[in-house]
Amino acid sequence: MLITLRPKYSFKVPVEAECINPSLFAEKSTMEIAKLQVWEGNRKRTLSDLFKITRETPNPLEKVTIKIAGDVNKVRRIGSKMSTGEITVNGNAGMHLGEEMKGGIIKVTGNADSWTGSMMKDGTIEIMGDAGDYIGAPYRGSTQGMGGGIIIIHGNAGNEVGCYMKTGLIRIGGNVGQFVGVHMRNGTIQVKGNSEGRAGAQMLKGKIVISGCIPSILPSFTIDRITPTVKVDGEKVEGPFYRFIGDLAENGNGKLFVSKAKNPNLGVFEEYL
Amino acid sequence: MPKLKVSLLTGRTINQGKGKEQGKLSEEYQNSVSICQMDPEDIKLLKVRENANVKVTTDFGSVIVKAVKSKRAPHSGVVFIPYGPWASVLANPKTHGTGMPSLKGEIAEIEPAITEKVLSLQELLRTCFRR
Amino acid sequence: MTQLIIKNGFVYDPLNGIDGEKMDIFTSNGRVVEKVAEKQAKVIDASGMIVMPGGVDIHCHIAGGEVNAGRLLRPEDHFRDVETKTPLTRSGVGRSIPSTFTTGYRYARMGYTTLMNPAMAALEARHTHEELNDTPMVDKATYPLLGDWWFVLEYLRDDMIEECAAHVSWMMTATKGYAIKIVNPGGLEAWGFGNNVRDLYDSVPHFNITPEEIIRGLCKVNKLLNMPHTIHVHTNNLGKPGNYLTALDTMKCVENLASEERPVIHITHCQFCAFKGSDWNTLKSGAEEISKYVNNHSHVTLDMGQVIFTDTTTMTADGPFQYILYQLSGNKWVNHDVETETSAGIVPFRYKRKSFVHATQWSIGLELALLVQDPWRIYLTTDHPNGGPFTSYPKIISWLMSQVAREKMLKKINKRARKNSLLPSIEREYSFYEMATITRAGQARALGLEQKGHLGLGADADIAIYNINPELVDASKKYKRVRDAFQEAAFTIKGGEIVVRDGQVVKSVSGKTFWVNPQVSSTADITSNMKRKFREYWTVEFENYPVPESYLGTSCSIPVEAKV
Amino acid sequence: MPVVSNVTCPVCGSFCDDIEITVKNDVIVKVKNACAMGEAKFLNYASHRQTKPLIRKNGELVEVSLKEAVQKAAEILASAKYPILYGWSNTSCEAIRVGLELAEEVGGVIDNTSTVCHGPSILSIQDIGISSCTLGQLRHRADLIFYWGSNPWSAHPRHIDRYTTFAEGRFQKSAWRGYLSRLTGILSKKRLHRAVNLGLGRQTPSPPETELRLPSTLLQNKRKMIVVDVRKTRSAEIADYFLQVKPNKDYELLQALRMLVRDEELDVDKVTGIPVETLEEIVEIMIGCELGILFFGLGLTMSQGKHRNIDAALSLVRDLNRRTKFLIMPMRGHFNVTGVNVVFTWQTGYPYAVDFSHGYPRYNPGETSVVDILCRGESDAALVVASDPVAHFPNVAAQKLVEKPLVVIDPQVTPTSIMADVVIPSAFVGIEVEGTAYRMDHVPLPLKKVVEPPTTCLSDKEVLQKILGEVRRLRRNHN
Repeated sequence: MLITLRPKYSFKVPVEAECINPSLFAEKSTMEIAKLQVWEGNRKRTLSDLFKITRETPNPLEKVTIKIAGDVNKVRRIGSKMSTGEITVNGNAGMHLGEEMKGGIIKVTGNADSWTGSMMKDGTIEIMGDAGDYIGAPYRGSTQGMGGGIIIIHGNAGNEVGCYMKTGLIRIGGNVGQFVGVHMRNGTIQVKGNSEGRAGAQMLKGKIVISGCIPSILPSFTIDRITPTVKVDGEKVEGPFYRFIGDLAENGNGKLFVSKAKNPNLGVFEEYL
Repeated sequence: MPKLKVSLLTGRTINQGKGKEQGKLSEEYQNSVSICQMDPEDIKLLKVRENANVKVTTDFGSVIVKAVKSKRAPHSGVVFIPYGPWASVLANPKTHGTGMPSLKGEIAEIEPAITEKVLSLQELLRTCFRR
Repeated sequence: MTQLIIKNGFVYDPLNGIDGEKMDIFTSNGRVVEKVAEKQAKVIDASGMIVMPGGVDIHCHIAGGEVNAGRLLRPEDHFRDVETKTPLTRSGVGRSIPSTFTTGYRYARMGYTTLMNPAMAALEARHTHEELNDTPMVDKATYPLLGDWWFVLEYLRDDMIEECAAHVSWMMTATKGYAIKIVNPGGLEAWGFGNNVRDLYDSVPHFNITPEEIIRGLCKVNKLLNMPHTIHVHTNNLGKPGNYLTALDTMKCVENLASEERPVIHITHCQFCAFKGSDWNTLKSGAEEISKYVNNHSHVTLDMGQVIFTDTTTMTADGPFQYILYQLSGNKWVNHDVETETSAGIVPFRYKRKSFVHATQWSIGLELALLVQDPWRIYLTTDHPNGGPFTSYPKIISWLMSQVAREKMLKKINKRARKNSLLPSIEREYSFYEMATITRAGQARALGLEQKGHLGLGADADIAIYNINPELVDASKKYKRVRDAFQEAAFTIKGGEIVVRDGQVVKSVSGKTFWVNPQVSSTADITSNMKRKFREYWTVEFENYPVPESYLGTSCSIPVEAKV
Repeated sequence: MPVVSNVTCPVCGSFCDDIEITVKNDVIVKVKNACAMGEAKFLNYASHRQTKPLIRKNGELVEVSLKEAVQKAAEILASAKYPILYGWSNTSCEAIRVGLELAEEVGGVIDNTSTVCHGPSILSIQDIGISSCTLGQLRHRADLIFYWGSNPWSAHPRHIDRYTTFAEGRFQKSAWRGYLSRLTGILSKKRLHRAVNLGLGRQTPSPPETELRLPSTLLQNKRKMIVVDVRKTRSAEIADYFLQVKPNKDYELLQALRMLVRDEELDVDKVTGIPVETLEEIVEIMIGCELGILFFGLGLTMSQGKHRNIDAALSLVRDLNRRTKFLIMPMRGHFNVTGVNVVFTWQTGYPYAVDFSHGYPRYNPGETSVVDILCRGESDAALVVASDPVAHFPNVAAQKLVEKPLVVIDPQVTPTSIMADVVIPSAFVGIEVEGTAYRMDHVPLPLKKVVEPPTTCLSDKEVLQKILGEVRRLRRNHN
């Protein structure tokens, strides 16, 4: 079952649409879907007030796919708590995309905003463009970060990717801001591009792999060895990499892999090996 | 013309604190915040005299302020503009998801602007907001 | 003027000896009266329901510096439990440390109408009162923390009881306080430099006084001032294995100050100081020893401090204890020391059923309530939010009223804790009458609140009506039914007005703030002495310290004739 | 002439409450005990003042009646889909309470100035907690005082004198005398330096900033003060020791100190240019103190790392408690900014950036904070109370604020009020009306009324109540 949502106009104030969720759309008639409640700023609206809704292949037994045709960068919490099915956004998606997601797939052709995959438990999120800050992070004050699933960002991501991450995989095709993997408990983060620094700050366990440049390594990390390759999700990534252990300020035992070739400035650490 | 790449700090000063209590329209206030405290050596590098006007530029805007000698040098490469409308023109609004813009340690360029004048508060507002 | 007739309910009014009698209650102008004319009155049909005085909570952290620091600390506690604004009520957040409005509404929904906020740093009294002003639906009062106040330590060290009493009296008036609160006496002063006291006989660093002397001294002061409530004590060594001995020492040390069978000390959240054993591994319940002592001595009252298996937020003035809790849990930690007076600490905490220690604590609380024979001397609390949020009271009620309910939970807890638990050997089940005693009547009596906790003539018309028929429902078996009934009152009446109906707030009222105003003969002298010391001790000016009466939303002072 | 004593100064977070004010014919003529900022406020608050409400008509602000201004303000707020209500730290808790009710009523986002000062500190407190105290605790007990990225001499001029290094406590004596003798030394060194330059007819470089050898005063068993900052401030000059950190490198320095507190070895021999030996000595002093305090300012919250800088500082202090007693406190700058967090928190559970658009409080700085909302262009109206975002927000954000209908309540004329569509001048709280406010350490204090306000100026609280009433009336009529 494919349901297409087309924004009726360009949204100005924040729109909250937790109801855009394949699990919720399943077993609902088009009329019922149209009446689902969303917020536009402080006004209650229905989904059909904001979107033109069309349903194709009305086989109720088939898995539900929601296609959003158009830019929804102001629409927050798309796919929040979804557990099955698929959402495709042809354009940019707003904050909290796939928050607390438990399964299924979300694909965005454009950019995603901050808190993408926040607290997700399972499923896959794939962003073709860039993403904002706090990818996979928990809510303020909580240590319950990403607890499973995969987030793939083909472009760049902002600060604090994988904050308090517990398990799962985050892949960033481009560059990341500061504090990738901050307070990480476990899990894996792979960055194919550069990091703006402070990678792995206050991490306790887990693995961060940076194939690009990093301005410096935190003083609370210690160099452990040079390794020719590193495994990410079963795949070999060619190095060589400097392997650092930290964050020792937290008595942590996380592993931070940083490309040797791209970071000649880190050569000074070799004398400690 | 000489140009310097510097790190821009903003913050409170006692004169700014006093000035704001005297009223934002007061001359004391405007004089206290339309300045740029610099290392005397940096002022020399710009080939200007103390109290000359300089133009400070960041990725976010540029503004004319008066270069004054810092009393607690050396701190070459670091300049300081007190909080206020002039510093705000230059400020980096990015919050990185924290709500807090980046107001300290921004990269800036500084160059002499002897022929240009420091705008008054009203003039500055008019240029910024066209109102 | 609203008049109400509550018809045909089963009335439980222990202070007047009424035990489930079917009768009508009349209220007029906010008070219980003998009769009102049916024509002018609103009639509530309470047939098949229980009618009780409004609930009284003798110890719940609902307002002030530490509570608010707890709120600030825990956005993750709030965001899944919210209250939406309605035309009648303000919005807010809930869980373990609800915002002020939500606190008021949720208590009222359970039929509670009077709350005692037990820990107020005197220097921050204004803050507590501002929050109490924003806590609707209930009457309230707050206890200033006085056990580590430099004035108290110095006067008691020098054996100047009357001067101490005069100063405490000044403090009651200045902070608009209700009772003398003592937390880990001497330990909080020592915590100023990161230390603690070991037991009742350890000397407080720099002050040459022992915790025992502080407790005895303030107990005497309390009597001299003729305070309506006793001293309200959080014992030394709270939360440490083996501390039941400290608790017993604390009760014993004021034994000879008692007279006429009247209580002179309240040991609060007793569960937390009823630990036997030498470390966490050998932890055992000290409930038997404590209840034995309490059953044989009339000078002590207790409240439970029951633990609930949930995620909650611990907060006490006991700085050193909270630090230990931080070290045990590794959770985030707030500490707040208050100059010349006290300290505070906050640590989020999850009580887990499968944890030996937590499960043992759960058992101890219930054991205390069941082994102390006299329901007039033990009160139902969770030390909200320390043992769990107040919204879990109905659960505790069901455990006390039903052995089956207790057994159901026992099956789920840590094996070793279950094996050690005394609960399987206890058959006692509370009756509705006893339940009314430990949730309102006994607490009101202990607090000396004469208008509260009963439905006699002249009592405040604070009434809770629960939709449960004691003739038809066997609380022992249908404990879930009991729990549901106490969770959402059919009616809550506050000051003669219906404020809750079927668990929903139908009217918002603001409630009064009680404070004790001791009438002493030598106030002038205190002020001059205090002024002199003020600059040395505090960082605020003398004149800016007292909370003026106009500050309280609805001030209700209780004058008492002091003996100094 | 009547003298009003024990007045609380409504300027910075230090809240000196010992100010004496002389009033003549309802005008303040003399101020005693206040610092330069406090005195400036008491003596000059009325000098540039607009006392009548204004509405922008045909591009110009023109005087109108209070009724008209209130009505216009209410219409703007009631019709907005996502209004922001910003400011609050310069007014009383009583006004803030009404502000929250108004925000809830109009379904707006209410945020306060901590969003651009210690907001990051709050975020990290929510992650780590905080080991803190009231200021008197430090006066009596602290023997090691750090000011990190804060310049009390300029921002909180009486702080050192009243609460820390130069204050006299029960267990700690004032370090004033030690400073005086050191000052003599510094002055003579400066004089010598100047003489040398004069004599040689050229400039020799001044001595380096951070002395790598710790001065002997730091090792003595008495009260000491250390300043850590990116530049030598006036506060740094009176400290026993000044530790200079490179801009945006505080996080690295803090993490290094945390390592040393845990007896871990560092791989590097310098951190942000400071030799590890020096850091080791400093950590020794920290562990060896009786009670240490770390005050931190916007130097930490605004520079790169923001809340994570504070995260590291809070963790450092927490960890130090295993070895000694150590406390930490943000140097809250603005008047009642602490109070505004306090009131927000008890009413909504959250200290700032509270979004009421769904009818209940939601909080997520970065999402619900005003600078972000403005930069994304999401708000469609704004109420600014007792604050000047046009002067202090990054220009990009301020422009968005000005583009949409803007209501300002403020006793002062500010860049924000000049740009507004509706201006309602109010009375100065703490001078013309009373109220409650909170010191930086959460101690609540009364604000006094010293003189009468102009007859046309109501308090912020009263103005807000009028707007709230009008909004409710509009809603009723609408339904």
